[in-house]
Amino acid sequence: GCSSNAPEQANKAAQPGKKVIQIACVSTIDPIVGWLQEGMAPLGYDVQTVMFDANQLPATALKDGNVDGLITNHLPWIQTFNKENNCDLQMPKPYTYYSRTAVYSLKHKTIDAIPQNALIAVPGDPSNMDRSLLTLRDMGLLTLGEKKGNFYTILDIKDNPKNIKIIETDITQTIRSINDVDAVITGANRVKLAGFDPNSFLYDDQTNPNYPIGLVVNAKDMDAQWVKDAMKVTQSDEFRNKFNKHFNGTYVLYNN
Amino acid sequence: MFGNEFWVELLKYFDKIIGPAIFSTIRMVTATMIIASILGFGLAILLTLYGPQGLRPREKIYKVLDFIVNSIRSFPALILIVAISPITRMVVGTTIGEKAAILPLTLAATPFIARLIEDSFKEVDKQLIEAARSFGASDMQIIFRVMVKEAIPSLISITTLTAITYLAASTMAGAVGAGGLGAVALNYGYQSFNNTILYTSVFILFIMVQIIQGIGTWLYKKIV
Amino acid sequence: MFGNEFWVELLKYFDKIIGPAIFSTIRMVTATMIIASILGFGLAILLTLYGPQGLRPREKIYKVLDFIVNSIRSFPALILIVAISPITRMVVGTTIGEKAAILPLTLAATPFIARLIEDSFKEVDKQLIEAARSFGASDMQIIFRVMVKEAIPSLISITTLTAITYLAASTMAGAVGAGGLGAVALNYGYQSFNNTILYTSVFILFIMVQIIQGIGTWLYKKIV
Amino acid sequence: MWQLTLFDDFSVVAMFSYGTGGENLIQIKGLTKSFGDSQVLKGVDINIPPGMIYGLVGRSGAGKSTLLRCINGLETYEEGNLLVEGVDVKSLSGKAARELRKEIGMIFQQFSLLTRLSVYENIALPLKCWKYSNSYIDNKVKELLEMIGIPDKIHAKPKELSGGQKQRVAIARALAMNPKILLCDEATSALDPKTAKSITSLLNQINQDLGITIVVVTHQMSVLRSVCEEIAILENGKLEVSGPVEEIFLKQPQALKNLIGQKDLVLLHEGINIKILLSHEISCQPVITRMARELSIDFMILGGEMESYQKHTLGSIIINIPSEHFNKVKEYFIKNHVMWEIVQSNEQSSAEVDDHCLAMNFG
Amino acid sequence: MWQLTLFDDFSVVAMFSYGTGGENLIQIKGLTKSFGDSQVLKGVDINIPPGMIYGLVGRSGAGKSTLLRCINGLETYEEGNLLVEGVDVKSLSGKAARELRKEIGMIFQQFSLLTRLSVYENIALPLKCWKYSNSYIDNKVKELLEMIGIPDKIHAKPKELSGGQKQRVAIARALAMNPKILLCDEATSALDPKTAKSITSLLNQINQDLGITIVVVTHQMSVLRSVCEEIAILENGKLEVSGPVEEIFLKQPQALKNLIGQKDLVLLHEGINIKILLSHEISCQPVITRMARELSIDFMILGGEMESYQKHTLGSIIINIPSEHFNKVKEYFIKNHVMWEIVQSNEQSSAEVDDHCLAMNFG
Ligand SMILES: Nc1ncnc2c1ncn2[C@@H]1O[C@H](COP(=O)(O)OP(=O)(O)OP(=O)(O)O)[C@@H](O)[C@H]1O
Ligand SMILES: Nc1ncnc2c1ncn2[C@@H]1O[C@H](COP(=O)(O)OP(=O)(O)OP(=O)(O)O)[C@@H](O)[C@H]1O
Ligand code: MET
Ligand SMILES: [Mg+2]
Ligand SMILES: [Mg+2]
Repeated sequence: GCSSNAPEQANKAAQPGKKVIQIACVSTIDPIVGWLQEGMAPLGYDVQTVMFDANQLPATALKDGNVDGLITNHLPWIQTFNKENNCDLQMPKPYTYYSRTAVYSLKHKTIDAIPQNALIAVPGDPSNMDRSLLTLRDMGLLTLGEKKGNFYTILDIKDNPKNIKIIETDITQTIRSINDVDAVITGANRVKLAGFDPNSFLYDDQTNPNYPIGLVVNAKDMDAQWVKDAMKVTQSDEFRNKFNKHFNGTYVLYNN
Repeated sequence: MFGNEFWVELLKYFDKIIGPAIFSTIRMVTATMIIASILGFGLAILLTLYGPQGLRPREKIYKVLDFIVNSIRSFPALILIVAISPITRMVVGTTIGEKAAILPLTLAATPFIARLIEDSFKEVDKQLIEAARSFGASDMQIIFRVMVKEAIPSLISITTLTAITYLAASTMAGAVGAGGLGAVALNYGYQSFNNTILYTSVFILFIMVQIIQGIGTWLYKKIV
Repeated sequence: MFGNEFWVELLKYFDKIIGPAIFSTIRMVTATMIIASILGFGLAILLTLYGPQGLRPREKIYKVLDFIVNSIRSFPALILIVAISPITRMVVGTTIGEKAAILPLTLAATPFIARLIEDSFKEVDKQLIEAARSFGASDMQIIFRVMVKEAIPSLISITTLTAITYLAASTMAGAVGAGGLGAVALNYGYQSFNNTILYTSVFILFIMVQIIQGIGTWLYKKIV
Repeated sequence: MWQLTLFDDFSVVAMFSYGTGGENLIQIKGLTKSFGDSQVLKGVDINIPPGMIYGLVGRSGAGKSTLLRCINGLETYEEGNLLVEGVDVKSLSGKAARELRKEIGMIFQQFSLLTRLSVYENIALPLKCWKYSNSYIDNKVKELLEMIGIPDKIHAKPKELSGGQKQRVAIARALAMNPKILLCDEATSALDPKTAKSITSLLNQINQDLGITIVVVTHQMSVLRSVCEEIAILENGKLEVSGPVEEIFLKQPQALKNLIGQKDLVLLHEGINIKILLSHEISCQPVITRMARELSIDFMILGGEMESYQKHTLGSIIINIPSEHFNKVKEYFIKNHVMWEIVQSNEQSSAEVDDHCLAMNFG
Repeated sequence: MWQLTLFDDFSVVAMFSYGTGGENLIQIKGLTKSFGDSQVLKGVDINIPPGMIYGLVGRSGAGKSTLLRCINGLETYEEGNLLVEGVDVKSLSGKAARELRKEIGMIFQQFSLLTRLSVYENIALPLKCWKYSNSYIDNKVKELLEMIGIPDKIHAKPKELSGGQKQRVAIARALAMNPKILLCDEATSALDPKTAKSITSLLNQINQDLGITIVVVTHQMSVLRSVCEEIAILENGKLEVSGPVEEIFLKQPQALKNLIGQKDLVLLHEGINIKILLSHEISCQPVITRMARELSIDFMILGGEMESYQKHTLGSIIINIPSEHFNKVKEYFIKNHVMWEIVQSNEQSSAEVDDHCLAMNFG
């Protein structure tokens, strides 16, 4: 677990004048790390991006001290990860943003129009699956039973009056399935990248703000100077302007 | 060691998730292997006919085929899926689900098999080909009645190897909502921090690998 | 057709992202191929020695080796990465980056190569092995001086095939933050809906495949 | 050493009988063939009329196999013509080449059996390729298996066969299509004398029954003598001699001597060693005893060869006469039209010679 | 047809001379070997003293190759013993087996050359395996290449060689290690007579110079006669006859006749055909002419065989005498201790017979 690596990592963090900061991320978040890098450079930091595919390996790398921080996963997932791996990754406040997830359809204009036996594509990874199921519940399309594990799964579906068929796809693939399904549930940013209008959604997930995303570090680094400096950068106007201009509402900054 | 609850949960997963995934995997790998073997074999025949040391060398045709084979082989799996999605939609009517997964899997497996078969045909003793020519066998007869026959052990090995490779590769079918054991292992196992599912799926994959290898070895022994 | 802007953008990406990815890919595939070839060759020797029709049949040893090979081959790539991450950490000191990617790539490629080499060794004319025995060659000499020599064209084909397969498979290095062309194509191209990057990366991969195949074909022709 | 007139005679005969060849089945003219830099066939001329059994001999590496392979178009050539049934083999391709080859059976020097097919399947292969009915194939293959004497090996794979058995399967395969022309590249080299004899008499028989033309490459002089009507001797890619087999064996041109080498005869140092050629006329008379009685001298028969050719028995005999009788003997020979020559003991034989008898010889 | 006493005599001789064998290099006793259900060797006993050239003959499929392969342990056997230098081959394994094989060179019937290696590399292979120095290897290989007469093919691949050239490379490879025992499985079958002769005299020479023991499997009787001291005839996996080569050829046991088949002699229908065996004593005298003159009769010499063996020349001769003189001739034979037998024309020869002369025969 992380404990065995702790001393080594502590040494690393304690080094005075440490300038190189490695931040893990995935492709969609790469620009954010870029702005962080630009913002921190004048403060004497060399922020480096370590790009991962989407899965839990960035978090593993962080817990093992192979990177200094990550910006990828939302807070609830990080908490689950901590629980499962018996470690302590933390997201210092203020949180940076949340990703808007919504339901998109090219075929149907309203929720009611979703027909019997509809196909709905969702990202297949458990965290997004969990969120999607909750969204579908909130839309009134199905009801869920009791959550048994960390995440809701299709096994937890209780009533499914429209007999909706959930298609589990790779998160990168979800939006690309839109022509072949009745609706997709996916991040607005990916919708924008795919060339669709991210704001013409069928249903907007109300719980989006419950999934904050921001810099995640090991607990023992919470007080490190570089973390404090990083937080300052993420709150700077320059950062926020670039952010809003780029994501245009698909990622939403918290207004703390 | 494992409580009652464990078994109930596993059973439920088995019934709803792992069970269907097994069949889905079997269907996809079987379909991929059948189609890719046929196409790969056909492609291998063309490569063998027109190759520089082939039965009927035609540099231009060979170069085109070679180019196609190499092109397909240079795509990372997921990108191949995307790249051919217009074709996928044309052929199977959708870009998601098992059927849509079979096309890119087949497309990836075909040049792989074709190259392996071409390589094994190249190893057939030239004297036997000459002997067949001496009694007037046509190029096709030389391929089917001499090269195929002589290369049968190789062909069995190739099929075994490819089946195992694409059993593992069928994981990528999960990307287009086709399910399968690989996707279950990833999503319900690894990413859900559920080791039971993870190990169960991998174990079943392992059993499948063993079965494929077992059949391959048995056939090989029987024939050689 | 392509405006000035396009080239400026491409140049930027090339400098910062694609360029380093090319070298990263070359380093990873080269390292993987070197290590996996050596290990796979060693494994193939053991399989050839102890196999049921081998030089010195030992059922039990063969079964164990066969089991290991099959086990490794039954893992989906990502799960293999995770499963061996403790070993990866032990060996290379980290679980991320190029070095950490080489280990699982190597581990996947090793049994793949081993099987292919084993299969090609099996095809070596038994009479030649007997001839070597007749002048007192040891089992190792039979492998190195007869089987390897006779199978050289096959070995070249196998190496070519594996290099191309694992060039494409090196995409999975992206999972551990190791970069490489596949990851760039996936992350900066595909996921970011940036077709310039996507096609450029795939094109470079294609060029690399062509180069590998070209070298393989050239060597094959030279030797046969 | 040969009487010159005799030898010249022979060349003339050869020129006249084989120089034309309008109705020859196989006509080879000025054929050259190279592998890389080395010219393997250097302008070969051969004509083989239909229905003939033609022998092709020469030392190892002379180009015999290459020439055979040119005949059915397995090998191309650079210059010259090679007509089979009047058609240039080189010009044929695709279907036409296949149709030609259908008519030409070939027994390969290295057998070339398919390793994964059983004996049955190997023999059936040409028939299958030409789409004969299964029942025909079955009968034919079984008949051929009987003929080559290994019906019990019907389902064996080549690796389970002995060398000679493999060769017999190769022979059966070549005969399966009832070819019009049969090319045999050392078809009996791996066979014991009796089996070889049964194969050669089979060749003789199908030649007579079906009139097929056979080209035989062999190193076994007995095969040559017992099946071939005419032979050609290749030396280093050049045709040195060709003509009727008996004539060539009788007259022993240098090319033949190069091929066979010196017979290890233990000649006597005393007296004169004389070789008598047993031509047609001579060989029906008791020449030896008659001469002995007429001239009232004894002489030793040192050795000889008497071989059955396809139609005749011919040979030579070497006798040793006391020097003082040489003139008498010579006169006798001339009077009786006997061909003869003096044999000098050239190479000293390495054989040890017994004490009590200087040489072991014919009575 | 043979006089019984003679034949029995021979068997006794065979038993006595080869039944013991204390200092035999190769001792085979009751060897049996099966492939699946079929027993290929059925209790074979052979003893080969050191320094001997031993011939192994038999019809195709008799088990000769299998027996050879048992000798150097390439094939195991079920029952019996096979001792080489007193050690049971079967009991050896690993290093010991390899050391034994190092001493035993083998020329394979199918050559078994490595297809990817050049001629040079093929010949050098055994030496490389036994880690000889490069300069030694280089000299040795070049020397062997000279010997087999293809120094120009040094870098050729086997597929660029003619059949005979391949066989010569196989011979060179077997000789590369200077083996103590050489097993030759039809080592000259693909060679022209002259090359074959040079190989056999080479075998003779190394046998004499180095005292190596050679086991020769061959179908060429001339090879057998010119190199072997003793031979064994295998028939269907059983050892039928063994003994000194001259004795066996002189006495022609049934097994030999089965192997060689009937010589196609054109016997005369009139008169009596008699075969005279030319033993040691007889063959140094002018028997034929002396008899003709003494008995004042003419007779035809129909044919005969006179062959050089390793050390002697032996043979037989067939004559035709008028029936009325038979008794006279018989008496003459008895008086002069000549071995003889009457030859019946058994199989009708298919050869066509000329009009003007009933049969072509020796003078
Ligand atoms: N593919 C090849 N490449 C180069 N040289 C070749 C090739 N095939 C044959 N040769 C050479 O051509 C010559 C004639 O070969 P060929 O096989 O015709 O001889 P051959 O008369 O059949 O001899 P043998 O009696 O030994 O079988 C030989 O010197 C041989 O080395
Ligand atoms: N691997 C095998 N499996 C089954 N039968 C075999 C095998 N090898 C040889 N035989 C059989 O054993 C018998 C003896 O074979 P062997 O090769 O010893 O004959 P041979 O005397 O050398 O004949 P040839 O003169 O034709 O080479 C043959 O009938 C052959 O079919
Ligand atoms: N795990 C797989 C194998 O070793 C890798 C497949 S890459 C197409 O066969
Ligand atoms: Mg030849
Ligand atoms: Mg044999």
